[in-house]
Amino acid sequence: MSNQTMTFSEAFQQGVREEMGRNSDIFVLGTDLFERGGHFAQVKGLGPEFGQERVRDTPISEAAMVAAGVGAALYGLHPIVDLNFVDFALGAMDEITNQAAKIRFMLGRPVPLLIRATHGIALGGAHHQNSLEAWFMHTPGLAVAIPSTPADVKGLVKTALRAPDPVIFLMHKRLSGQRGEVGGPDDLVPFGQARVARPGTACTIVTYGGTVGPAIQAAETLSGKGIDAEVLDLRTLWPIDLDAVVDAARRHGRIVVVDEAPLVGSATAEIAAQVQQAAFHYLDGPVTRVGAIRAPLGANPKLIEAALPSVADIVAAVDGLFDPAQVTA
Amino acid sequence: MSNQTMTFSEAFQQGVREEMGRNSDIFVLGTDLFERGGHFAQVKGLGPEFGQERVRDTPISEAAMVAAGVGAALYGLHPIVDLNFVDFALGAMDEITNQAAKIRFMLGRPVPLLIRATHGIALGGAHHQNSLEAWFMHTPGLAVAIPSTPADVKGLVKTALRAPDPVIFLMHKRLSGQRGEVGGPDDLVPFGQARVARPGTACTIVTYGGTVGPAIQAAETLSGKGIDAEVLDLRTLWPIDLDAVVDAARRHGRIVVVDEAPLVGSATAEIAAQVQQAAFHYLDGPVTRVGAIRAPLGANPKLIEAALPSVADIVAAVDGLFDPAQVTA
Amino acid sequence: MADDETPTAQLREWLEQMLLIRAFEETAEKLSLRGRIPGGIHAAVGQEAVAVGVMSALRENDVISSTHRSHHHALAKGLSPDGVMAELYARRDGVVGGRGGSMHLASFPLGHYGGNGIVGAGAGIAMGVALGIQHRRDDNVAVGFVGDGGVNVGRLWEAVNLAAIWSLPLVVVVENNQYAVETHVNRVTGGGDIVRRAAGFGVAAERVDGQDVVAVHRMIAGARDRAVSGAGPTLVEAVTYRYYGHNTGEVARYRTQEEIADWRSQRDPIDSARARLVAASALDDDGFAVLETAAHARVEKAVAFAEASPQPDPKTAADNVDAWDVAVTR
Amino acid sequence: MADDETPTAQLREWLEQMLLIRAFEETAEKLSLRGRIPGGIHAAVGQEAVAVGVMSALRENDVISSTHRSHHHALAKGLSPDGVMAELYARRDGVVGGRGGSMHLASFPLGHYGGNGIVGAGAGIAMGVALGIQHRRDDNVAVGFVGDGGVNVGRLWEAVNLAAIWSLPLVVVVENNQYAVETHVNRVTGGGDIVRRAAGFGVAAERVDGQDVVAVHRMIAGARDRAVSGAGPTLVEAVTYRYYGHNTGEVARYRTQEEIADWRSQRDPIDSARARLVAASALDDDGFAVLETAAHARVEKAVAFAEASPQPDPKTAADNVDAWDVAVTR
Ligand SMILES: Cc1ncc(C[n+]2csc(CCOP(=O)(O)OP(=O)(O)O)c2C)c(N)n1
Ligand SMILES: Cc1ncc(C[n+]2csc(CCOP(=O)(O)OP(=O)(O)O)c2C)c(N)n1
Ligand SMILES: [Mg+2]
Ligand SMILES: [Mg+2]
Repeated sequence: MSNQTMTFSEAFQQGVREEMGRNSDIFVLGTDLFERGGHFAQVKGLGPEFGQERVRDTPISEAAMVAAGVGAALYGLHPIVDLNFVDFALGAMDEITNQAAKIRFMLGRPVPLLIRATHGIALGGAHHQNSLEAWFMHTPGLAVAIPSTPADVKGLVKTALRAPDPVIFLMHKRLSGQRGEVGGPDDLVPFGQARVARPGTACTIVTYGGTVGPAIQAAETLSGKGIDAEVLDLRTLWPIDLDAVVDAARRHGRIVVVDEAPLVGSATAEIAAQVQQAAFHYLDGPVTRVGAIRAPLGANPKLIEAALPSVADIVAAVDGLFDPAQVTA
Repeated sequence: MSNQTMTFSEAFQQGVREEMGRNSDIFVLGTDLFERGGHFAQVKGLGPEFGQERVRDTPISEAAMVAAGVGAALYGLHPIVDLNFVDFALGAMDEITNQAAKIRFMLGRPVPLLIRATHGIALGGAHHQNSLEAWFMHTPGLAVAIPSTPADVKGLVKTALRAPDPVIFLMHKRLSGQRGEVGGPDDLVPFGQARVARPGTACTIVTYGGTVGPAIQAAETLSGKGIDAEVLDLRTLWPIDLDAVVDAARRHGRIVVVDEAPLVGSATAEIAAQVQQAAFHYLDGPVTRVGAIRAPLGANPKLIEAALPSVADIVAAVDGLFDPAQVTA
Repeated sequence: MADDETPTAQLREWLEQMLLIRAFEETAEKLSLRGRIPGGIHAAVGQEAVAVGVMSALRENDVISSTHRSHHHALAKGLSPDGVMAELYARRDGVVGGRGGSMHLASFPLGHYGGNGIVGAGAGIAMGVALGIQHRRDDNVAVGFVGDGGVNVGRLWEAVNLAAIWSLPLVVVVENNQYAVETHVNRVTGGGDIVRRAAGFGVAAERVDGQDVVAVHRMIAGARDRAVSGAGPTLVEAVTYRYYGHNTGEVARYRTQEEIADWRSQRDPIDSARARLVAASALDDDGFAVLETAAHARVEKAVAFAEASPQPDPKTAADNVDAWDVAVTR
Repeated sequence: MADDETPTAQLREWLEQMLLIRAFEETAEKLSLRGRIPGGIHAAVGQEAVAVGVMSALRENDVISSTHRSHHHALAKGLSPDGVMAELYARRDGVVGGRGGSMHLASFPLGHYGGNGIVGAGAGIAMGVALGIQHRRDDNVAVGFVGDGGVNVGRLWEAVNLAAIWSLPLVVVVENNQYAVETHVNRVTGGGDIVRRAAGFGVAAERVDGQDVVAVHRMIAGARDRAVSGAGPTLVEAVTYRYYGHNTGEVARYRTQEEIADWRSQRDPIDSARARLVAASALDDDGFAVLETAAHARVEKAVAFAEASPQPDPKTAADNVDAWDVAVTR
């Protein structure tokens, strides 16, 4: 870990800049990148530095943007397609799912392609608040990285840009400005390796991306009540570090899984289902999930807040696992 | 139940015909419907009967097909958009997810729209074998119907065509020609109500659509070994009859969940996660999932067979729950 | 008469509407900068004549489906400034109860079928509405709005093609304000001619000066007649300009201050409507000041309304997603 | 010389290739009807001149990306009939090991980047390849195939637009065989003119008789030159016809037997190439019979190869999905 402190977006910039420097096959395309540096400043400065061929502005054509990435990747390049908001991936789902994800399996040719998008709940109305990570996780052939710290942004994007396969790289809106230290040019963060975001011995809160912060807050609250909760940050949903979760279940038998997607069919379901199957006899209570209600998220902040899991919800879920009434019901 | 026997496709035809007869706002659009009756004969005969305005052939424009359905539904009609294969929904995901699913919540106007597609694994290469039901299930605002018998096809499509909200209606390729009795003009099958496809007392195999048949076969095999397995056909993934599953868990404590989607992130995860949470102390073993491997499905039948859950896999999963070595591990 | 055909009373009304939109947008931008509007806005200052020209040519039951930059459409379609401002505030008395926000204004009774957060999607929905209209054999038309950036979304052309082959009563209005965020239309639009592109799909296609409310009105009135007569859809490219940034608080480096000043001083839609009325001796400076003051007063009232409107009840966050928990009716 | 410019030797070679494709497709259709080909096929009988005309104008390192109806492309691009037939059988010795099947033939070393099950998608990938070529400053071109049905997929036009604004070395070949399944092109194509539609996106666009192998060759050679010179993409509409049903065993009610008979008897690409060679005294009936017999023999060998090829090992069903289980390299 170098001692440089920077924002989430700057960490992305730096990781991409370093990799573009060492590999001329890497280029990035998307809307409003060259001048503006993207809507979250995620590639700010790269335009002037690498020129218009390597930081390529596109029209609003998400399907063709991803198709461009797939074709160029097959030709031997390593494109970064910046979709801006993940919601706009909905206009390119065939290119992502049928083409990028399947070509290696079907035709034997890897597709080194990074698809970056800002995701997560903030504001702006229901069309800009989709949580699609469970879809991507369900798609064989796609890797899904969802960092929660600047260090992981940089380390994961570097790994992605040295990998031969398509990666969906999601950065939470609310984390864009979050600051932290990042690693040096050779510090890669591996995919499929969870990170202990807060150590703890009594139970484990498993989460990723935008809910790592709230989970840590919940753990602080719980520690005030004498419950020492671990927070595990998955960092990638595929490959997924199930071993770390199962191991936690074996250690203390209490697992809570949290994200901010609508609960029904979210990534928390897969994790809960796997853990209870792999560690059934170690569990002192059900693997407990915390997520959003089944509803679109509108414009009103109070309605959004009501729909999303709160720190209190996470605390309550953990509490439930220590409630003798519930656990011995 | 009337005594008419017909195929899956004919049951769809009949249900739609009856509803089109009683409601002139219903019409169907899609490719190759009028003459051919659709690639699975699902609307065969309706063209000549109702005319080109109510059985409307479209170009290959899936996004606009769904947009046409959304707009016409908002204007007060009840369109059926026939996407042919569910894979082609990938070209209309914004229209389905951001528009059809969310408008009622956001703008207060219901979107009575039926989107029909053939789904499920058969043959034809990886682009024609996507299992997308978990995606739709994860999308607030969408209902998902996946019948396994001609009676349910007819009864569910009639319910869908009297409902005010968007329904994704998926019919498994391998069931297209399956015959069975269907109900009369007033026999509606409710959404959110599972059906006991085979009674049993020792454990429950929960499934839907194309894997109901294999589950019943597995139950027959198990009955030869003295295990009396119930098979529960969910019929709709949303709304979902979790009560029926939790009730089964309470009765006998052994649940196996089966579908043919890639296991990671499939609908089985949601069901397993919910049941272990709702009935933890009733379970004699983990809720056990059976699904496909994490891989696209190619052209070769042997590879497909190897990737999919077999009857033997289902039997093994149930056996595992009765294996003292495993259950008391 | 302000000119050969447009009665001054009508032009005056359009001027009033444009002034209302201008005052509304200028105010909304300020409120947004002050953090009153969750999520910010896309102001349409400069584009008033498009909205007013289009809506003035429509009948009450005609339907529009709109975009992310859409307050002007909503106000011109007759939605109350109170309800629109309250919706920007995402409050309970907003036109859709605070669930939509700036990009998702709607009023089905008034024929406004919603803004859209997805570029191009609104025009697709309008095409579907046109299909519904044709199915019912109604005399209405559907109007779908899209920006110059939206003409590079492939799905738009699927919708235009369907409208063409089915002769749907659809009018697509492309508000070509020259930029999609910071991207100039000429940089990303192959062929450089939106009208020609549209003609290739078999729709009638025409370009109009989007800063001239009378010209827009006439163009749309013609397209409406054609649509209602069964002769099919029209795509109208309205050439216009946005004076403000793409969204709240944007710092624009992609265009010069001169360019903005040129449009504002040479081609302002309000100035030109005013000049016409003055030339026809139907308005003087005092009269104009009265109209401007009235517009601002109306907007101030809307702000007060929005500020006073309560938040939606958090308990309703999961309400009205679907009706599957209730018995199936109809 | 068969005519002013095409050497007879070259035309003879093209005739041989067309005969190979015809024999291959006729045989494959029969095998498919007999259940030997899992999932069936889309035969390109009648469309041979498009594939041979296009590929003959390409260089070795040029790339194609294709469609669901694509055996003719693969064979003309130089893939071995053995490997192609074995792939139709989905066997281990198929060009992609039996994982692709009829719609997913590919050979990256030979510049065939894959068929496609999704209408329109192959052209998008070709556009991306063209971007890669431009990025590397290579002298190659990418060719994307699409059918007449594909011109109503909006995403195609997004790709065409990107190619236009970036002057990519792309050639889009629209095989207009008049039908998408049972839907005639004129029923669903607004404007009724694919070339005009393309021109609206700023690409060079031309129509060619797809039954005339020499005309196709020349047109593509010109488009290739333009692409390599940096002058940008071309869309070529090749007017052609499929003699067989859309897919294996289709019973066609949407066109008359006379229509098919007319195309077969008046405009067959093999007949006309043969007639030219005969006219140039470079071929006689016996000579033609020799070529035809050779083509059939080659296909019979391919069938034997496919029949003898083993099934892929079921244990490999989850192999080569991604490399995340192995250490990150490069
Ligand atoms: C499909 C999609 N892609 C990207 C965006 C992000 N975005 C919002 S507005 C906008 C620019 C739209 O430009 P234009 O259509 O010209 O409309 P204008 O903003 O000029 O009114 C973009 C890129 C989006 N909302 N939807
Ligand atoms: C996006 C999409 N929609 C629908 C289909 C189903 N489908 C397969 S081929 C075909 C017709 C294609 O027609 P055309 O493009 O003219 O090619 P042709 O079959 O004539 O070669 C259709 C509708 C598909 N494969 N992909
Ligand atoms: Mg614009
Ligand atoms: Mg065709």
